[in-house]
Amino acid sequence: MDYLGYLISGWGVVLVAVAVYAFSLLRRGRALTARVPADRRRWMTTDD
Amino acid sequence: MDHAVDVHDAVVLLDRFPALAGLSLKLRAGTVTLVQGPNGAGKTTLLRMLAGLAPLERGRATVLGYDVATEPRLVRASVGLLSPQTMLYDDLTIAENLSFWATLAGHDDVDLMAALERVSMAPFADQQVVTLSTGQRRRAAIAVVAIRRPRLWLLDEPHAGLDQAGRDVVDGLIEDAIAAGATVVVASHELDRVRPLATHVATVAGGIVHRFETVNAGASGA
Amino acid sequence: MSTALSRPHVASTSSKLTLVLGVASLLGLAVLLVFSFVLTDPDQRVFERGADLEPLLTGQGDAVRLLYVHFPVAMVTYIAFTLNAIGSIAVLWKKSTWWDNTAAAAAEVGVLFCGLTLATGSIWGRPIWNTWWKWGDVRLMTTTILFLIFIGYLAYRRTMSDSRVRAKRSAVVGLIGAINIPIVYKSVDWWQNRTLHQQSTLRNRSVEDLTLFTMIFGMVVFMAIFAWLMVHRFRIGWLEHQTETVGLEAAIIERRAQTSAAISDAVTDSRSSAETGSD
Amino acid sequence: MREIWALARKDLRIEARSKVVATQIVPFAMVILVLFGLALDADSRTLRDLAPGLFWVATLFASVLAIQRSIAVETISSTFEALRLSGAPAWKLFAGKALAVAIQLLAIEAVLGLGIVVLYRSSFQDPVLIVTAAVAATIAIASAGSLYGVLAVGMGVRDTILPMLLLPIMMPVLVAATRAFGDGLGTAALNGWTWTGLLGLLAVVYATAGALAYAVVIEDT
Repeated sequence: MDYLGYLISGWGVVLVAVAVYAFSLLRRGRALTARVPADRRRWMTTDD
Repeated sequence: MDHAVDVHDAVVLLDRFPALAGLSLKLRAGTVTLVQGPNGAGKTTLLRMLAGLAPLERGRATVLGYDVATEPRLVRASVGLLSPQTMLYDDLTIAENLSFWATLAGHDDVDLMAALERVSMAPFADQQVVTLSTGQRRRAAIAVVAIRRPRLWLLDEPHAGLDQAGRDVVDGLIEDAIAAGATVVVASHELDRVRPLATHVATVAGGIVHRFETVNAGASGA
Repeated sequence: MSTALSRPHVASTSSKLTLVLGVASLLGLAVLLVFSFVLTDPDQRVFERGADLEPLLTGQGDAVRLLYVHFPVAMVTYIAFTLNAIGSIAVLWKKSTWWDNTAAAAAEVGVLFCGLTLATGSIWGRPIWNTWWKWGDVRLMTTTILFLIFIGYLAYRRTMSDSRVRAKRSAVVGLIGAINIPIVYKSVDWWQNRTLHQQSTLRNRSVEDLTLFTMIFGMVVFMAIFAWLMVHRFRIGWLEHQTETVGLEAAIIERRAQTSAAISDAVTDSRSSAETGSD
Repeated sequence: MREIWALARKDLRIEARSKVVATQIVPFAMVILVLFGLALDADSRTLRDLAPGLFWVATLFASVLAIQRSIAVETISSTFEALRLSGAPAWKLFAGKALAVAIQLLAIEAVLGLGIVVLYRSSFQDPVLIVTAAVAATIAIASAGSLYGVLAVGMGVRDTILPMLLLPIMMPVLVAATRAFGDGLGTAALNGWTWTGLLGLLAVVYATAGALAYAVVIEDT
């Protein structure tokens, strides 16, 4: 396959960046969830 | 309208700090209310909220019949806030400052020299603010509030930084305001100075009105 | 991400919805990789020079496999920033916390994907255009400016702690950023009056069915990934909002509790202040 | 209209007395021109060709300072609060502040124009085009800048955010103004009036956006 280095770096940067961001979101979410009482954790609700 | 000020359960935040923590207050038109309390009680925030400058996190407030949350511009245009900051441009003269604020408030017709006379600042009209003393700047600031002809006066520590003559000027101004039928709220540590003029005393602590008493009711509408 | 998803009993921003989305995304990604690298052929079309065709004489060969990720990532970028604009309008219109949260989440995810769009585009450009970067290419320039504008937007959000002020002001910044995009596009278009980008690849009849399918399938997969990220990021914003309000309740109670304590000192305190005549 | 003029006149009067723009920002803009000359290590022909772009980059950097000064005028003695209290409509406050910034920017540009003639040997081959383009671009910069300037005002440290908000947005202005000057200075063979038209459109867009959005900051409690 031609351009293999470009292909790996192109796909690689996307997959790695998205995975890192996804894990960081999960980490942030875990840390924050612990600080909010269970009755306020209803997902996808509006509070206006 | 019956009440010049009607505040119910107001919460106002300074960043995340509840400077007002569910404060309620009703003031009739034409009254003079002394707001007293320790430093950090929320006096300044109360006055700023009444001026339409501090957003309500919770509760409601009407000032002169306008809702502070939905009609802040009308509130601001009808009140006169004298704050510890002089709100004057240092590089302009007293007269230029006064005429600028009069134009912005839509009061081009005001006699600026008369307003300066009232605070004994007429001789300094053409001096730049930067050349004046603290006391002189405060007097000029008072004149700026006066030319707005506010229906609600919000005076935050009006006597601070003034000499005896300056304090008399402030008192004279409060009397003028009462005579013109305006409502006055004075936040002050100088109880002796304001008490004789006040019709009501509101004691603020911990972001709420702790005690509200009527004193000297006869002075109202004098 | 699967480890976290498989343990929903741990208190987290995960839910059944994100579990399904996450698993679907991972499966989709695996299938997309197979399509992109195994099932599709290298681009070996031969073009004849013509007014309506690219000046390319031959196809891109295997480099086309980069477009299977570049194209979906770019789509997600534009969808994210569109969502940010919609959220900004809703905030200014209705002062909605929900939309502010959505706008913030979309901007953050959007900046990530915008950066990836630029990176993959650049990596594709090196073998095909023979350069990492081409000044004057309309879409490259527009995307770069978009990236910079929204980095500024995210930085601006961080400068404000009052959530209400932050919502309104950042809505203004986001909207003006959005208004700029067509202007930037048009001005760069005039600037160089040329573009190196693939003009309407999808509409080109010579694109193979399988290539087309892989492109569209990639879009679907990345939309699922985008949705997963958005839901989690939204919930983080939501939780932050909740910690603020929880903190507020406590702060109000604490402040009011000080009242009676403060008032006993207050009388003496204010009297002594009166004597010194200072605040 | 009186409020707008009063506000602009006030800012210009303060500048006439404090001379911050004259003694700090204008020299700063000139320093940029000199720095470009040194950094590019170029013969005069190259500098002449690059003059339109260098002129507008210098103007944009100087405009960030001019806008920060315009905001500082209102924050030194809390007069920004007084402006909010004045009861004047937000769009008039915006127009007044932006007008003063625009006039000061035009003065800076006039000096920079002289600078590129002397330092880069530019020649004004179409003065009408140059002045028209400069005025349109300046209105666009002053409008967007005044809006972002006020968005960066308030509690906390936000002064450093202004360039990052303003400069990316100014990219179309930079491109269009550089092109228009390229024609006006005779360094590029293109129709500068088309670009001036775009600048006019940008001026209208940013002025309108600023007038509408200023209220979010001013009238918000």
